[in-house]
Formats: sequence, C-alpha cells, structure tokens
Amino acid sequence: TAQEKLTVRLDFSPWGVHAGMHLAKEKGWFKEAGLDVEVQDGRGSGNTLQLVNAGQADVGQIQLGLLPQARANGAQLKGFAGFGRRTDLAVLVDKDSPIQKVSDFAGKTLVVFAASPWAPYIDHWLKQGGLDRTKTTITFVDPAALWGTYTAKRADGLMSTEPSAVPVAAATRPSKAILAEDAGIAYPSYGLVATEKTIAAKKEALSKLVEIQQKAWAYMRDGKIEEGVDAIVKQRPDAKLDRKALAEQIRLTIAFFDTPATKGKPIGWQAESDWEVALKGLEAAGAVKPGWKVSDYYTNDLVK
Amino acid sequence: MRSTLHEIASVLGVIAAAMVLWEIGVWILKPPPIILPAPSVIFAEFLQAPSYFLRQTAYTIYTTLAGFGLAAVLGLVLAIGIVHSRLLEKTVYTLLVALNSVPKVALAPLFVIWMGTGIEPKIAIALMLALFSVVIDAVLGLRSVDPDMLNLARISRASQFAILRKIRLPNALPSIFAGLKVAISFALVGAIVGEFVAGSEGLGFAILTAQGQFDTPRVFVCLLLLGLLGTVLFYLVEGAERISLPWHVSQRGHASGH
Amino acid sequence: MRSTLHEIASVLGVIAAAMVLWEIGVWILKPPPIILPAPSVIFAEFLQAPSYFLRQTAYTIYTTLAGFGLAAVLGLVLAIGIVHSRLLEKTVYTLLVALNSVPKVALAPLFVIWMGTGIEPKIAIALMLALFSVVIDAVLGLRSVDPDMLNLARISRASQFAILRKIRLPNALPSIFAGLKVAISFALVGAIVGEFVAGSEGLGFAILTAQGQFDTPRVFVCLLLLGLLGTVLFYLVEGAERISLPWHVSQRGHASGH
Amino acid sequence: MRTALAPNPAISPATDPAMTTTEPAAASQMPGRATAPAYVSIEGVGKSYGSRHGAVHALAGIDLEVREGEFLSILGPSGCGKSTLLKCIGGLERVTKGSLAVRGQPLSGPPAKAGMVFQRDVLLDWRTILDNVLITAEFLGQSREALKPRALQLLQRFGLSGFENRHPWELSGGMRQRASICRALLCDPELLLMDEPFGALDAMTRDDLNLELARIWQDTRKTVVFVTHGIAEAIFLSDRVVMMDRNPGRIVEVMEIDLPRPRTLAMRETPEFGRYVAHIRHLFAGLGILKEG
Amino acid sequence: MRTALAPNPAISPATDPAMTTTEPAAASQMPGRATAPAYVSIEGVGKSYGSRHGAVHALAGIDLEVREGEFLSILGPSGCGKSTLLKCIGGLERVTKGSLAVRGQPLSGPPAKAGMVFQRDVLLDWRTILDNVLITAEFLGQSREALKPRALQLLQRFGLSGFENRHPWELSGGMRQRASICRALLCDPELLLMDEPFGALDAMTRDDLNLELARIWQDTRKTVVFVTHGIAEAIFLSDRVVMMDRNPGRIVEVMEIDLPRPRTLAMRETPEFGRYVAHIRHLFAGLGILKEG
Ligand SMILES: Nc1ncnc2c1ncn2[C@@H]1O[C@H](COP(=O)(O)OP(=O)(O)OP(=O)(O)O)[C@@H](O)[C@H]1O
Ligand SMILES: Nc1ncnc2c1ncn2[C@@H]1O[C@H](COP(=O)(O)OP(=O)(O)OP(=O)(O)O)[C@@H](O)[C@H]1O
Ligand SMILES: [Mg+2]
Ligand SMILES: [Mg+2]
Repeated sequence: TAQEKLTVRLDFSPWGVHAGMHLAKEKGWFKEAGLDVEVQDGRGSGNTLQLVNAGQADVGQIQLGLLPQARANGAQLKGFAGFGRRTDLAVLVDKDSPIQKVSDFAGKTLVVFAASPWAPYIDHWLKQGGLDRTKTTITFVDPAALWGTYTAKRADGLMSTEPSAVPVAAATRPSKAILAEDAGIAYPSYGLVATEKTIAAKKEALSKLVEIQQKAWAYMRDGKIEEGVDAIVKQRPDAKLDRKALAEQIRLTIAFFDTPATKGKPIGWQAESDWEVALKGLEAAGAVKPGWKVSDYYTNDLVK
Repeated sequence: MRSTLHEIASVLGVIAAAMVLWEIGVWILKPPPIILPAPSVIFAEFLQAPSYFLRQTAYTIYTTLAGFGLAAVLGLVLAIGIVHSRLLEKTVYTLLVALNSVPKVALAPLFVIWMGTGIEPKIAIALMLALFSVVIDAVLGLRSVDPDMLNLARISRASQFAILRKIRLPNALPSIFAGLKVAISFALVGAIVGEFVAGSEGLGFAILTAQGQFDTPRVFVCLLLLGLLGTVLFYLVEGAERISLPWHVSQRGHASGH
Repeated sequence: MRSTLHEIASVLGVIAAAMVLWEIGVWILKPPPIILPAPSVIFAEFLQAPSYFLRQTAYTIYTTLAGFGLAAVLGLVLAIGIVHSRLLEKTVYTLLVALNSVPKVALAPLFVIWMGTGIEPKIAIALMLALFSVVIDAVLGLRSVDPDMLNLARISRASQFAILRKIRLPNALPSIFAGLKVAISFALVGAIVGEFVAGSEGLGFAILTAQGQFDTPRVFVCLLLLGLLGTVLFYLVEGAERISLPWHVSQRGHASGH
Repeated sequence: MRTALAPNPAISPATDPAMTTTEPAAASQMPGRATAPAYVSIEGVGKSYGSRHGAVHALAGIDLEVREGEFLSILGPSGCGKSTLLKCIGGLERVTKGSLAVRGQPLSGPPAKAGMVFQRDVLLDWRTILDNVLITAEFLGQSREALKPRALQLLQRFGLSGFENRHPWELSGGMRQRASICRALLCDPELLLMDEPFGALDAMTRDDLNLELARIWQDTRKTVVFVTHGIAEAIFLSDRVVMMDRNPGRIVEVMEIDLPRPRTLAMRETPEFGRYVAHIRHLFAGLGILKEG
Repeated sequence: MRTALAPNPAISPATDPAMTTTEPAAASQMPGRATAPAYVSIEGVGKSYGSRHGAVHALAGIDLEVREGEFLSILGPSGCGKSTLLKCIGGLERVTKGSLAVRGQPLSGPPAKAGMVFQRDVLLDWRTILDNVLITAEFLGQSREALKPRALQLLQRFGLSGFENRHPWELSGGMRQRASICRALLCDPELLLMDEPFGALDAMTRDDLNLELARIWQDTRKTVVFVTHGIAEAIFLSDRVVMMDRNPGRIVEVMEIDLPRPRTLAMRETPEFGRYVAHIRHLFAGLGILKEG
C-alpha cells in the first residue's frame, strides 16, 4: 500500500531531544506503520511553529509553551502530544558558582536569545528574587553567538533549558542549572504540534506517529539511550556530533518527562492542570490576555 | 527647490499607492495576519506605541550613519590606495573581496564575541556591509580618467595629491555617489543584522522580540519603518549627489528629462 | 594569458600570506579555539571530510549563480526601464530602494513561509541582495552618455532600441561591471542567508549545523570556503570585464600600470 | 521665402559690384540654381540657452532657405551660433522661436536621410574605426555586410587605410575627424550637415579633402550645409555662403558664389576668387570681428 | 648640436635660392638667433606605439634643437606625429629610441615651467571656465587669488568675457579652445607647447589671436613649440618652421623665417611671405602630400 507522507520539522540542529524521531527512522518503525516521514532540522522552535502554521511542514517538534502566544496572534496550531511536560527552563552558571537562587543574580549579566521561551518570563522571574533589569543586565544575543558569548565568559549566566545546554557546556565551561520551576514558573516543554486542519485531516497518521514516538522514548527510557545516540549520529552523519553530550541530553530530556499530574499516564498525554498553571503564569507575565481556554492549546485525542 | 518638493511628494505618493494595493490585496486574499497583516493593522499597531518605535528607529539611524560614515571614509581611502599602489591592489583588494564574500550574518557572532554586545559590533557590521560597494565604485571612478586630463596635470608637474584632489576625485564623484547610494542601503541592513545578533535596542532588536512573540503586525511596523528609513536615507544621498554634481551628464539629462 | 596566470598566482599568494600571519597570531595570542582556531586546525578539519564540504560548496555555488544571473538580467531590465520611463523611475526605483532597506535576514523567514524550504527562497534572497547594486550602477552608466553620441544616433533616426543597444549599453558596460562585481559578492551572501533560514544543504546550512555543535573549526572551514569561493567568483566577473572592455580607460590604465 | 539680410549698410559701398549677393533681384538673375525648390526653410528662428547666469541668445531672427542640391557654407566668428544652427536644422536642438521645415514638412525631430559630421569627432571608443563608420548602416537598418566595401573604400579615400581595425584612441586628431566624415557619408545622405569637418586637418590634407568633397557633391548633388572657419574653403566649395555675426547669432549676408564647376584648386589664385575673399574679409572687418594688424 | 635634415634631394632644386633653410652654413649666417642656446635638444628620437595590430612608428630619427626664446612651428600632414613629438618634448610620452634633454638635463618627466595647449581642449566639466583657467595656478602651488585678475584679463583678451562662470559644455568649440589657451598661458611658462591651438577657430578670430600670440611672445620671449596646420600661420608666427612627413613620422626640412618683427597681418601679402608659402607648398607637393587639383 502507498505510504502516507509526513514532514516533521524539528526545533534546531541535531541534539538529544531529536532521538525519538531518528530512532524510529533507524528502526524502520515508521515504514512498518505505513508512514513515510521526512525529518527536517529547524532554526528554532518559533521558526518551526511559523512554518507548520503556514503549511510548509505537517508536524513540528517544538516547545509547546510557545503555543498560547502564537495562537493569541492568529496561529491555528494545537499540541497533540507533549513529552517534556515538566518545566526545563534554566539558567546556566559555572558549576562551582555559589549562585543558588534568583536573588543571587544581582549585579550579574545574563544572555538569552530574543525568541527564547524565556523571553516572556524574564521580568517575572527576576521579581521572584527582588530584582529587575536595572540590577541584573539582560543582553539579547543571537542563538549563533549565544554560546560563544557564554563560553568566552562575557556573561555570568545563559538562559536556556537544562537538557539542551548543560551537557554541551560540560566541554567548554562546565555548568550547573538554576531551574525556573524553583521560581514558580510552569512551562510545557517539547511536544508535537500541527494545525487544526492537519489534525482533522490526518488523524490516522498522526496517531501512528504519536504511538511510534511513545514506543521510541519508552525504549530509550528502558536503558537503550545508546541506541538513541546511534540513531542520531547515523541520521546526521555530517554533523560531527558529540556522543557523550547526546547521551546526557537524552537522559535529561527523559528526566523532565513527568509532572505530578501526569504520573502514570501515557507518554505524550497532557494534563489540563499543567496547562492551567502555565497559562496563569503567562497571563501574569503579560504574554497572553485573560479569557484563554486551555482546550485551545492541546488535545489528547491522538494519544493512546 | 520646488522640484525637490515635487520629487518628495511623488516618492511618498508611490509608497502610499503601494500600501493601498497591499490593503486591497489583503482584503481579497485574506491571508492569516500572522503571515501577512494589512497596512491598516500595521498602522494601528504603530499608533499604539509610536514613541517605542521611534526610539528604536533613532538608535538604528545612529548605528547606520556611524557605519555608513566610516565606510565612506575608509572606502575612499582604500580605493585611493588601490588605484595608486599595485601592492595595495594586490593585498587589500583581494582580502576585501574575500572578506565581503563571507556573510556578515555568519561573522556577526564572532564580532559579538570579540567586541561585546554594545554598539561597536553593530557599527562594525554596518561598516563592513557598506564598504565594498564604495570601494568598487570608487576604484572604477578613480581609474576612468581621460588620459589627457592626467597629462594636463603632469605638464604642470602637479603632485600626485593634487592630481587626486583636482582631477581624479571630482571625476570619480558620479561613480562614488553610485557606490554611496548602494552603501547607505547596506549600512542600514548591516545595522539591523548587528542588532539581530546582540543588543537590546534598535529596530532589529524590536523585530526579533516581536518575532519571538509571534506578533507579526509589530514585525511589519518595524519592516515598514526600515523601508521608509532606507528610502529617506537613500534620497538624502541622492540629494547630496544632485547638489554636488550639477555638471555631470547623468544629472543634466535627469534635470531636463529625455 | 601569462599575465592572467600571474594575476591568479598573486591573489593566491596574498591569501596564503594572510593565512600564515593568522597562524602566527594564533600561536602567539593563543585564543581559545572556540573563538578563533588556527588555519592549520581549520585545514585539518577540512581534510577530515573534504567531500562533504565540497558538496555543500557546490550547492551554494548553484544557488549563488542562479540568484546572480537573475539579478543581472532583472537588474539590467529594470535599469533600462528606469532610464527610459519617468513612470518606472518613480515607481520601481522607489519601491526598490524601500525594499532593499529591509534586511533580507528579517524578510527571509517570511520568504520561507511563502515559498517553502526548497531552493526557491534561497535564490530569491540571493537575487534580492544582488539586484540593487546592479540597478544603481547600470542606471548611472546608462545615463552617463555624451549628448553628442545620442545626437549621432538621432541624426540617423535610430530607434530607441538601437540607441540602447549600440550606444547606451556599451557605454554603460564599465559601470555595469562595477555593479556586477558588487552583486556577485552579495549574491553569495544572499544564498547563505537563505540557507541559514531554511534548508538542509549548502555552506550556510553547514555553518549552522557546526554552530549548533559549537564546532568552531568547522564553522571556519565554511567561512574560508566562502571567502575563497567569493574571491573566485569575483575574479571571474573581473576577467569577463577585462575581456569585454579592452577599450575602456580604466582597463587601459590597468594594463599598463601607472 | 528666399531671404538674405541686406548687406550691412556700413560696409555695402565697399562691396565689389560684380559680387552677387542674394538680394531678391540679384538672385532671380540666376535661374538655374536659384529656382531650385527649398529643401530646408528656416523662418524667424531663434534659440536661447537658459542657465543660472541668464540666457544666451545663440540665434535670433534667422531666415534662410537651403535649396535642394545646393552646397551652402556658413561662415562666422567663434560662438556666433553656427553649430547651434546646424543642430537646429538637424532636429537635434529645439528652436525657441520661429519655425523650420524640411521639404515643406514642419520639423519635429531629425529629418529623413540626413547625415551629420559633428564639430567634435564623436567616435565610439568601444568600436574599431571600421565599425565606427558602419554604425550609420546599423542605425539606418541597412546591411553592415553590404556596406562594408563602401566603408573600406571611404576610409581609403580619406587616407585611413591600415587603421580600419584600430580603436579611436590610437588615432591622431585629424585621423579621427576624417573617420567621422566617412561615417556621415556612408549611407549617402540626401542632406549632409557638416560642422567644421576639416578643422583638425593640415592645410595639405584639407585641400585634398576639399577636392574630394567637391567631387562627391558634383556626383551626387546632395544638399550640403557646411560650417567652416576657412574663408577660401567656403568659397571654393559653395554655391552660397552665409555670413553670420554674434550677440545674438544672426545672418548678416548671404552671398552667391558664381564660379564655374567643377572647380580646381588653381581657381583660388584667380582674381574673382580673390574678390570674393576680399568681400568677406571686408564684411567681417566692418563688423569689427577682423582687425587689420 | 644644431641640426636639420638636408632638404629632400627630390625637391631641393626647386627651392627658391633666397630661402634660408638650416643647412649649417646658412644658419651660421644669422648669428642673432641661431646662436641662442638650445632649450630642448632632441637626438635620434623614435617613438612606436605597439598594439595588437602591429606597431605604429609615430616618430623615427628625429634630430632637432629648440633654441631658447625661439618660436618654432611644426607643420606636417595629419598623422605624421606632430602631437606625439610635442608630447615627447613635454615629457608626457616616453620615447622608444634616442634621447631628449631640456636645458642640458636629460628629460625624465615633464620639464619645469612648461605649459601646454592640447589638441583637444581638455576642460574639466566640473569647473567653471574661470576655475578651469586657474587650475594651472593650483597645480603649480601658486595663489589662486593672486592670479585671478590675470585669468580674467586673459579671458577677456581671448574674447571670453561674460563666460567666466559658465561650465565648459555651455561653450562653443572655439570658445572652449580659447579657454584652454588661457589656461596654458596663466602662469607664464618658459616653454610653451601648443598643439593646434587655433584649430577650431574661424579665420577672423584666428588672425586676431595670431597677433595676440605674436605680441605675447614679443613681450616675454618664451620658447614656443607650435603645432599647426596653417602654413601662413606657421610662417607668420615663427622663427623657424619644421616640416614633417609621415610613415614613419620624420623631419624633412627646417626652414628659417627671415621676416622682420614685429610682424603685421599685412606682411602676409608681401612677395617674401608668398615665397615662403610657395616653398612649403612645393615641398609638400613633392612629397605627394599635396595634390594640385
Ligand atoms: N595612443 C596611441 N596609440 C597608438 N597609436 C597612436 C597613439 N597616438 C598616436 N598614434 C599614432 O601615431 C601616429 C601619429 O599620431 P599624432 O597624433 O602624433 O599625429 P599628428 O601629427 O598630431 O596628426 P594630426 O594632425 O591629425 O593631429 C598616428 O599614426 C597615430 O595613429
Ligand atoms: N549647451 C549649451 N548651453 C548653453 N549655452 C550654449 C550651449 N551650446 C552653445 N551655447 C552658446 O551658444 C552660443 C553659440 O554656440 P555655437 O556652438 O553654436 O557657436 P559656433 O558658432 O559653433 O562657435 P565655434 O565656431 O566656436 O564652434 C555660444 O555663446 C555658446 O556659449
Ligand atoms: Mg561650433
Ligand atoms: Mg595631432
């Protein structure tokens, strides 16, 4: 039978969170399920979100926390599976730095990129430590320059996510993560999005996609992280990937899978209460206007 | 004077007409506003926070003009060097060509790492983007001298400097202005690229922030302001050209029509 | 022929000398390799996967040449229109100026949204970056005609087309070539910008991927390849200029030295 | 309307009575040429150039007919508007007053089958000499190949053999000027406008080319308007000589040259020829243009 | 080394015996001028222009001395290398053979205190006429302000009053040429090189300027090398006339002009003057340059 074509666009260039897609491809699970999946690297979650919304890709694997703002501006996307349900936003600082909590950032310089999920939360987060932008310098830097700026020690901290950043920093500026959730921020992390139209039209295929991803992540969670690493390296032979960092990224990604509300639920299943907290936080940060409905942002219809 | 006002009016007219066409297009095709908002929406967005946008614009103008000014001066100096010295032609010219082929967007991160996140890397990027066309056009202009004009200077044993100042430079002005017109546009682009890569001010920064928030109308306010700003800067250079070159055929033909 | 070989040798010599200086600089200053790797490191990196880099280079060349070719043709057509029609001057010229002031890096995401992630948006961006200098320089060249040359054509009641073909265009060639030299550089930059925003091939993509891995030596392999590629393309255009314009003073002066 | 200003009263008594100036009566005595139909009719033509420093009246009140098949020379001091008048006839400058007609048709743009030699040789640097000559064919939509033998022959007649494939900047001033004459002659124009075509030529070559031009005219009977600064040259070549003065540029006299054709250089030594020369010199001296040393 | 080629044997018998050509013996009969020290010495000079189409021998075996304070004219057919020779003297073209010295110093680059009028008026479009004239002062590092009155006076003497503030393209051909003469004269050069300076001028203005130039020369005794295509002009102005022929460009005769000074235009009608003219014409006729019609 003819295979159904699906284009999946990832967030950035290869890193651990992509393991689910690449493993499934390597293992031939998509093909078995009758799917012909093309996996594209991306240029940031926001960019991928725009492309999926414009119909240039069927599915995006992005940070779901971006959805409320995107929808508020007219995007017609929904998350149909959420893997990283716990807030992974974090500030990287030197591993042996005395910094522990927000208030310790007084007088420090932090770098972040403008389209980062951090952006709407910055002021809210600073306030938790009694700070504002006059007391802590926030500099916006392009993703391409972000790491260089941080490793060249032009900044004290880098606002990113723990799973993506900490393993990479290990080689050049060993770092630890100060988590945003400690300051009360709730933010749904990586998951799959598509337009409402696609979700309606390709329900079958998308369900299979979710199912295969559940299988892939469960497989890795159950001790096969190295196979996930192999899959990424095989799928992206030219990227010269660092296996150790990839393994750590996968491990950390999985560590952020569950919130108390999703304990015991299938991988990818999203809890209404988590979204409520996230949206309240976004509203408090001024990123969405009151009157939101959580059901606009996600659906569990495709999660078995 | 009257013809200048006339000129400005007609440029504004063209821009206004383009806006109207765009508005009508949006009415008919109804693209989602996150992809392409209507001018009316963009305009409303601007009116919500005009002072914010104008502040960002002012910052960008400053960066642009600084980069452009440096590019004009440095470009001229390099062109003069290249025309006069075989050695400089071989070295500077070649390196400039190579350097210009490396996209600033790719170099920008290095600039930030080297120069920090202040205004310097932005000016540097604006300068680098603007420099090339100044040099290329100035070199052409400085070389395209009637040999008899050089003979005229040489028979009076004019110094190289006098030849440069009284013959080569005035003769090259039309070409130099063509280079400057391209340069002012690219200086603006360079300033924005610089603001993209680092910083917390300027229209480039405003675009990035708005993109991050999926606020397309706001992105378009910035894009339109950029277009407008670029147009104004370009026509300022063209105005300077007209004032400086009433003697040149390209301007004479221009003034009287064909 | 021999002088061409000589020329190429000297360009390569300059680039080699720059590399040696850079290598020595790195030995002395010892910057962290993530900030600035030594040429030897970069070269070793290239030798690890030459076929990969050459494949990406080939793709970028294709995009660049497509964008450049389109820009050359479209730019000339627009310039001819602008010189001949007051209406086109008012409209096309103004819009072009406004459009060129909007950085392609900011527009690129929109292009990708409109045109997809294939090669089209990359060619479009290369085209848009290259177009402006072609138009500006061609307009200058087409306007800078000795009025008596036009009279010569008019007395034979030559058609506008014949005047264009036999007088204006050959007369404008030196200027057009200056525009093309700037354009080929910017077409390359445009191709890279396009690859940055979307796509999974080309040197721009390779840079992004390497940046994602903080693999600075690899980024620099791509940057150097870009520099080299840009230099080669530029000198190809300059070679074409020399072949086409043996009659022009800028070339005559060039050939015989000063 | 056949016209000439009456000779300037101040100098007219000195005029040799044997001289035929084109007062209507005098003209009608020579039915042959005088009744030839007008090729170009110029009525009340004025031309001013505006500028920041006020207008220059290059031409004022010009009335003149150029007859079909006639060789007409224009003589006058530098800056009196000779080139301007020629450009007006060629439809290359718009007149600011009066009207111009060619073969009865009011002029709007260059007339058909006209050729012009410009005061500055306007050679195209990017073409060889041969291609510079052939450009006329290209402009007129005629076959380059068909006209190539003629072009080569013209170049040879004008002493440029061996330079066909050179570029203009490799030629001397006089050679450039000769090339530009070949260009104007290539397509055998009916109306030939020549602005000091022999200005950059030595006396010897000039005599030669005067003969050549006289022969060409004799053979083809083109209508020629010839601006020159050589008095002898004007008399030698012309049926009529127009004398102009400046500030504003105007016609002061039109004189018929009643020498037999074909003319020889030796005729220049004849007393009639001398009388014509003397008349013209006297006229210009009377206008204060010519000083006696 | 005072030199002239012996007259071409083919034509020398026809030469009027009264004429003084500079065979050494003849020259020594006129101690006054002939013994003036050499300003420019030209020995065995040759100049070839290379090109894709083979070399052009613009000059070959030129031996000539230009004496201090002398007015020397060069006559010759178009393309015989007059301009090239002038440019070589001015240090603007490198000779390919032989040597050139000015005041005994071998020439490397333009000599001091030289001025030149180019065959094409090389006016700078971006300067007004006055500023075009003043550029010489700027080049020589002299004060513009101090020389402004002189510039205005020169412009007036050359009939350009009222055009000081105009740009070159607003002038007629002859006016442009006159402006370029003013420019060369501005700083009173010791050595004045003039390449057909009156080529674009009408006979009337030309006579006028011939007188002006003769007066200036008389007053200041500059060394002048004057290329012209007017035989009468050359005789009228010069102490000696150099006659050249082409292919390759060479000197065929140098003739002393032994007319009293100051000269008047009327002298041109004298039999002596006529004999000089006839001699030159005859010489060139013998060379096949001049045809008798
Ligand atoms: N730049 C050049 N390149 C090649 N050949 C040249 C160049 N300049 C002059 N010639 C050649 O040298 C010869 C002499 O030229 P030159 O200009 O000296 O002649 P001329 O005596 O001044 O002639 P004219 O009276 O026509 O001005 C000519 O055959 C000409 O073709
Ligand atoms: N393009 C122009 N702009 C302004 N004034 C001009 C222009 N062309 C000519 N003139 C003026 O018109 C007058 C006549 O010029 P024209 O060239 O017709 O003279 P001419 O008789 O040909 O002189 P010549 O014998 O010197 O060539 C001059 O005073 C000149 O300054
Ligand atoms: Mg004239
Ligand atoms: Mg000459």
